[in-house]
Amino acid sequence: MEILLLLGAPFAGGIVLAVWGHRRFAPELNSGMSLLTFLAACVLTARIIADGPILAWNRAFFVDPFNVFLVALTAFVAFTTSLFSRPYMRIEAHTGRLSPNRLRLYHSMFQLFTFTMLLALLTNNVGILWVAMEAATLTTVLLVSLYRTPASLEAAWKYFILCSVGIAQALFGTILLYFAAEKVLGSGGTALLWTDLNQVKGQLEPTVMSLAFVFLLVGYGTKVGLAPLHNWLPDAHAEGPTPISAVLSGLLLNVALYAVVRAKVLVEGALGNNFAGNLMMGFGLLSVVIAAFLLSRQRDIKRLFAYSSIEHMGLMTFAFGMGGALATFAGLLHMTVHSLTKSAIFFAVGHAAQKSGTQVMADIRGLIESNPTIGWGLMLGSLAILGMPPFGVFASEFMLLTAAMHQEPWATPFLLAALGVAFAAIFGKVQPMVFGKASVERLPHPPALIPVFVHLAIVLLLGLYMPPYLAEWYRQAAALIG
Amino acid sequence: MPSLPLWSQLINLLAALLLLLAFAMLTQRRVLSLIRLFAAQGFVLALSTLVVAYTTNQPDLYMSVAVTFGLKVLALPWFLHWLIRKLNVQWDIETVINIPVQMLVGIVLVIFAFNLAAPISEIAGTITKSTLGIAIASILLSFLMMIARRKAVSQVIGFLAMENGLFFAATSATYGMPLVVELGILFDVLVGTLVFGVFFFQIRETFESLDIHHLEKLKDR
Amino acid sequence: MKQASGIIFQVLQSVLVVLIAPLVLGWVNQCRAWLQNRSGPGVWQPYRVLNKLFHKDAVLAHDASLLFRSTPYILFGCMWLAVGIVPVLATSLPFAPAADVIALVGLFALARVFVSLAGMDIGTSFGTLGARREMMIGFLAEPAMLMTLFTASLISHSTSLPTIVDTLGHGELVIYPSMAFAAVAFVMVLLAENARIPIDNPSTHLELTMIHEAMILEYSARHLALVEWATSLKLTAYITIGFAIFVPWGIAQAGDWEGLLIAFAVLLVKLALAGAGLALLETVSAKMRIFRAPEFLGTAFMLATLGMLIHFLLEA
Amino acid sequence: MDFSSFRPVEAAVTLSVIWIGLGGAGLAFARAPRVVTDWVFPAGAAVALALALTGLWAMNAPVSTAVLPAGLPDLPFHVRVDPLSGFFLLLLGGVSFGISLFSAGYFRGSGDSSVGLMSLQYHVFLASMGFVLIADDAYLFMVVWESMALSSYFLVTAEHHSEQNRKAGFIYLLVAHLGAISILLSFGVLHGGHGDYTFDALRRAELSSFWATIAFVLAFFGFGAKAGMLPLHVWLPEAHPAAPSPVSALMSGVMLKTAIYGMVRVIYDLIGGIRWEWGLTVLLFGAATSLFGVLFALMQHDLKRLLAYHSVENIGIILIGIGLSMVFLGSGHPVAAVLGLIAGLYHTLNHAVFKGLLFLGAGAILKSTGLRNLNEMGGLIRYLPHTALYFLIGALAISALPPLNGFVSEWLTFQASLQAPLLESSVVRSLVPIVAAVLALSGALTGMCFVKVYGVAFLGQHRHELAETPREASRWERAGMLWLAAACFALGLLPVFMIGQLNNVSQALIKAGLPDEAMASGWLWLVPTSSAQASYSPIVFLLVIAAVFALTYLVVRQVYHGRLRRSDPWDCGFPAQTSRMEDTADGFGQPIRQIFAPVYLIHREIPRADDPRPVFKQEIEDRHWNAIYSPIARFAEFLSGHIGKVQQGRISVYLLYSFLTLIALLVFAQ
Repeated sequence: MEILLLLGAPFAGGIVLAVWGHRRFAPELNSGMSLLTFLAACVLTARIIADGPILAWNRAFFVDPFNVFLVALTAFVAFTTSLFSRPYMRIEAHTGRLSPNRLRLYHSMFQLFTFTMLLALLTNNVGILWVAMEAATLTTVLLVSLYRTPASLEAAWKYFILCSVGIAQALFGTILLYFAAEKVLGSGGTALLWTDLNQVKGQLEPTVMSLAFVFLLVGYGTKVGLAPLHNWLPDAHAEGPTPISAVLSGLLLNVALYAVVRAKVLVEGALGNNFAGNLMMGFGLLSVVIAAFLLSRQRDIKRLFAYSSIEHMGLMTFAFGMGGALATFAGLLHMTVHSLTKSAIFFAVGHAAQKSGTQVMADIRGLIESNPTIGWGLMLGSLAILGMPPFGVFASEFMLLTAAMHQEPWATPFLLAALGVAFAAIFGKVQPMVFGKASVERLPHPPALIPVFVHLAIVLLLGLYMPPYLAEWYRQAAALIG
Repeated sequence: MPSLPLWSQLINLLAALLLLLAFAMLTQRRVLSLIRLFAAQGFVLALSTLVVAYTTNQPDLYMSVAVTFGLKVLALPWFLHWLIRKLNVQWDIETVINIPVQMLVGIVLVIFAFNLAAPISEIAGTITKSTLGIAIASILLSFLMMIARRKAVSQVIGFLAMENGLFFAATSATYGMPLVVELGILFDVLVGTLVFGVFFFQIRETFESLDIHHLEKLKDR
Repeated sequence: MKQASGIIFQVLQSVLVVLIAPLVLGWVNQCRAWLQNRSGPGVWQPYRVLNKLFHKDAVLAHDASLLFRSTPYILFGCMWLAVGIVPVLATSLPFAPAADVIALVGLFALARVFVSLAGMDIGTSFGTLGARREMMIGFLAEPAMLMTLFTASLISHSTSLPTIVDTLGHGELVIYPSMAFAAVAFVMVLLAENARIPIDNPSTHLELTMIHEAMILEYSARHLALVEWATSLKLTAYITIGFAIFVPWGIAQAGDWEGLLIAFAVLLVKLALAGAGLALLETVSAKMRIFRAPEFLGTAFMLATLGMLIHFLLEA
Repeated sequence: MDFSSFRPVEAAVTLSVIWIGLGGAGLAFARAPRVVTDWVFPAGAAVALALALTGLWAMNAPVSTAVLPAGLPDLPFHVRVDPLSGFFLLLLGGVSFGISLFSAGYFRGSGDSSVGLMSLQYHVFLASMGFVLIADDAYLFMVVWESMALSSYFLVTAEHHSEQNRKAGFIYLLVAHLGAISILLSFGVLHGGHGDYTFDALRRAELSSFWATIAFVLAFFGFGAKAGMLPLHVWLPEAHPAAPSPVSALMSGVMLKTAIYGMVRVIYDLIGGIRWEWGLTVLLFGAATSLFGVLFALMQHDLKRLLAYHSVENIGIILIGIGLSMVFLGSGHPVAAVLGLIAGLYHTLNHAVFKGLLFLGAGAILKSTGLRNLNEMGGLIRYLPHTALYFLIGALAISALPPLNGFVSEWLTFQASLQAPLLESSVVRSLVPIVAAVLALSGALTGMCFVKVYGVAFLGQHRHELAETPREASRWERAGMLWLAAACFALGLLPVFMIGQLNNVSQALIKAGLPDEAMASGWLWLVPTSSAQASYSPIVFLLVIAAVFALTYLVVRQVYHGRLRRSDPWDCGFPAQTSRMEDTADGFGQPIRQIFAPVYLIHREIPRADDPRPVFKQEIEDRHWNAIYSPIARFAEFLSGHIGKVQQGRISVYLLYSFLTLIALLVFAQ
């Protein structure tokens, strides 16, 4: 029942906002719909904690500890982003950069995007997972080019072409997966259900599965933004409106990585050896190193944090690739704290960019002086994302590095160098923006920065004191992934 | 039940025809003829799905034949023609790499696709197992076509050709995906093309041309 | 009873050495005069100078602070303590365990710091010039001094002077080549620390060439007397440390009175010889340019380190 | 965390939590700065004193451990107080008591609202240092270790308007972060992979000698980066002067010591099985750091930068002590190792005390005259007599002169190095005395440097016209400085008490203590191993000098007279004596530049002959910048330049990347 409400609310919201998206109350309506979704997610999570994984709608939807925490996270971040986008969009409309019917497009696509995310997470059918991912791309591509500037058009075009081609590879991977499954489970609907695949993964044909994993990794890897396939990500995140960048960075990348991890579970079972894990580790490490070194070349603040997302997705992929209870636990925790921190940073960045009228970091100075909440939000957010201890990101990096030092010691020098260069680059650029003389003016509408500090508080809490049931949750999920 | 080898020969013929069309699209110079080749490829795909549906008498395959025919042979080509007329882009295609080199690379890709598909086709149970290699080859060829094109429209057509290749792989390896997935994919392809159309108008508006080299400003040199 | 005689010995040694210190300086100047075939002002001249100075009125600069006025007394106290610790006449005096060789070097460093600060207190360029050079000589000499003392203490496995004297002096006669190197290095350090000829000319009046004199340029009357007395005490202390380490024979045990008399006689002879040797050295060599001092003290350090390495290699 | 049995660990945790509470209170009262300076800082001082007593109590009490409710799921925060952390708690509490008193007076004047935020960061900084000393598992240690770096970063960039402060803060946090990551990796090596990070688990993990060396190297350079060891010291002279003076006192005095604590804890306690090669590395790095630090201190004319370079030098001396003890421990001589460790730890306490005092003195000068450049000071003894006296005590202590505490620890280090004959390998045996000579050289150079500082700053004529006559430090500030000066005297005159406490610490760490003959020699005589070997009694020193001082003063006054008159100083016939004729701080360092020329990178601007207003400018630069740091920065820039080519804008190239990855993987997958 909760699944119906959970999927129904955003879908209905999308339809309703398509009609009334341009009205004055549209942002409030948008937040209301997201709130509804978040409540449904909470109810579903409570139910999963109470009585374990459930299969609903004759096994079309499957919810286990692994994807339920992602569902809760997605719903929560979508809700807080909608809260943030209320004043943000009003200011954009006020400054005339967005016409009312573009707002309508934005609001309806926002809700549909949430719908596709939740569908991708909840579905048990690998095919539907692919369809949901493709739909996610479709809903966000128009939003990236919302401002109609040449740069945003270019970003949207590249985003669309690269992701579509990537998703096409994933489709072929799914076909091969279906092909291998059909041998064991017989044709008909069940061959694509992840739960059935999970049971018989031992008997699947190894050569086909390894080919399938290659296509799936390249396909969904493009959506995750792994190193050689990452080129669309910085442009898409930098040129789109900030709520979209926050949602893309915070949620879309997680869901894509969720799909890759689901595939890895099957392939690992089929192959027995660590072929999938090694591939993921290789891609993860490559992404961390390349993103770290590209950070120091950035002049646009949103591109800077887009590359930081690539780096963190690389860390997560490396963690999941390494396997073992400790590393997987670190990967899951990193997924949560990264999406919370990165969305908080994008909220602060959004308002900072609006205040100074530009996204070029050299022109933003003295944020703490002119608006302490934005200044401290950005400062604490970037310190959190850089893995400074009191925050949760450090907890996951701590577990990751110590596990890596024990299982894959060869990788630690690269990680050390990359983390150091990333720290120098990001902090070197954020510090002058936050400190110094103020060069920015007041905002027409008061910025809604409660979400920023709520997110950072949660991340701080996760760093210092992990509630036992949350820890139990992660441990079950880690056991599932293995 | 007609003797199996006859029908499989027919399917192999259609597969070969599909590969030929993919090659033809790779080397085509003019947009309009490119769209006609794409429509022909859609037709061949529908025909081969029809043959597979008939021989393995799977009722839901007929439904996907109808949708494929409707979408890939009628709707999309008409839409692309309408677009070309609307944006009056009557010009031939400049390519990034010249045609002979593309031919050579195409052949290498086909060889690579065949030895890649060899292990799979032995264990494939379907009658059309040998065509899997051709399906992979057509996917890689259309991928190459997307890389080597300068114009946005031809890039989109390359993408749609890749979709055709994927569908052909689905039918040849596994007699088509379950219906709900099949419909979802077709729906996505349709919406994708519509969005591409919207983009063409936007790019046309801002850049007055559909050439890709306008879209190269965002870089971290 | 032994404790009482120990204290008496201690007081006796301190008072005695303090009294004969100006005599040593007078003797050295007298020897130098003879060597330069001058008749010289006589051996008791320093006492006459001290008496004259104590009678005069003290003249202070306008912005001389409390530090400037208290430094002579601190200097005198430090030197009195140094002489009290070094086994000049008798070993194992009550004050002996109060400091070992390293603490003595520290004591001389304390004195040097206070004199330099007093020099800078006046605020004229000469004071700071002298202070800067004195500290330079100080930091160059200290490693060399410590290396010579290390060589001695590595042989006797202890840094406290009475133990060194017992092992080297009262033990059987053994020739230590490493001690020879250390002795030469020690003499060079002695010359540098006490502002003798090769490094600094004690009797010069050229402000720009002075080192030690420049710092005490502003002192007068009783302050100058105490500083001069302390300088002679420092010279005597250095010479007696040299005796204790390199020529330890003839130093009495605390408590036996007749040993004390012999020790006093032997001390006078040794001081006479040392004074003559010092005068000879000074007349033979000329004052070096200030920036040749680092090489001079560098060689002293090399010699001392060489001595120590020889001790490790030859176990001698 | 039960409070039934009140043991040192509960006391330490409660006190640190109170500190955080005080920080919060400070922030709450941000609107009323007077409340913050009159109540919050003194309360912080009281907590510091209580922490010092807890430390003292912990050194003599049995080891006490506890588990805090917070922390990762299967790893709650473990805390433990044993004699080693007890000693450092004493250090932290004692020194921060004086500094907090001083801050109460120091921040009174500023009056703007940043005092509230400053007090929050200040007390969080203290609390995180407190937790670092009692942390008993790798995770809590790392969390509080970098919270310490973070809170001190915000203190360093308190006045963030100046570009130089921001740059200093950035370098500081970057080096601290890299150091922390290498410490984390060293814990990673030690923790053996089953996810149990408590220090007991790390102790039990037995490692092959190769991995033990890797763990040692990582820990040594990680903690070395934080302590300001030679190659990684560049942040220290930038960051410490940038912070307000009480904070730089805290950072120089106490924060560097937490790095030493970390080093001793990880190397002695967690890794164990120390090899003498490690000791030799620590020894050589220590010697190089101490000599380098003092040589560069002599060249500075900014008082706070000079003191920061001296912190580098004293860290070198501490490392020499610890290096000696590791060499002896590695070659099987526990008694000599104990002597080296006690010398190192004793110097840690001494340095915390006199460096804190000197920075507070510099703060008092800065507050009353607004000057930091030595060349503009001069003759301050007349305006600030109390500060001058306390600064003199601090200067004598840091120059290791006998009656005070600096000399005791240096003397102990010399005694430890004289145990060299015990070692077998002749190379090390002869190397140890040479290191002792380097120690003597750097001690003497420190003496010269502080004669320069004291002479130029306090004595002589005033070099710079001041707007208004400087006021003496306020009551609170003098109290803070008095406490630290008294501590210098106490630690100098009564070393035997503290050596006894340190003996407990070495008993806990190396399971060996000083020979009982050394302990039995009463409070008057300090005897390292045996009285025949060496003994030193600071009280006799002080008494005899004072007695002779009084005796001569009275005798001269009675026998002769005390008449005195003032006149102009001897000016060698030159009529006008101006203050420009005095020697400046750079002038004082000229012989050093002459002798140690290759060490420095000197940029000199000598004015042209016909220049109407000739100004001689000279800048001494640290060679490490263009030997190590800018090559690394250039290489990173070069690398990112090439990697930047990956993102070069053309969509067909991006498609090509994805195509090639696909093909490569397919080939690889077969």
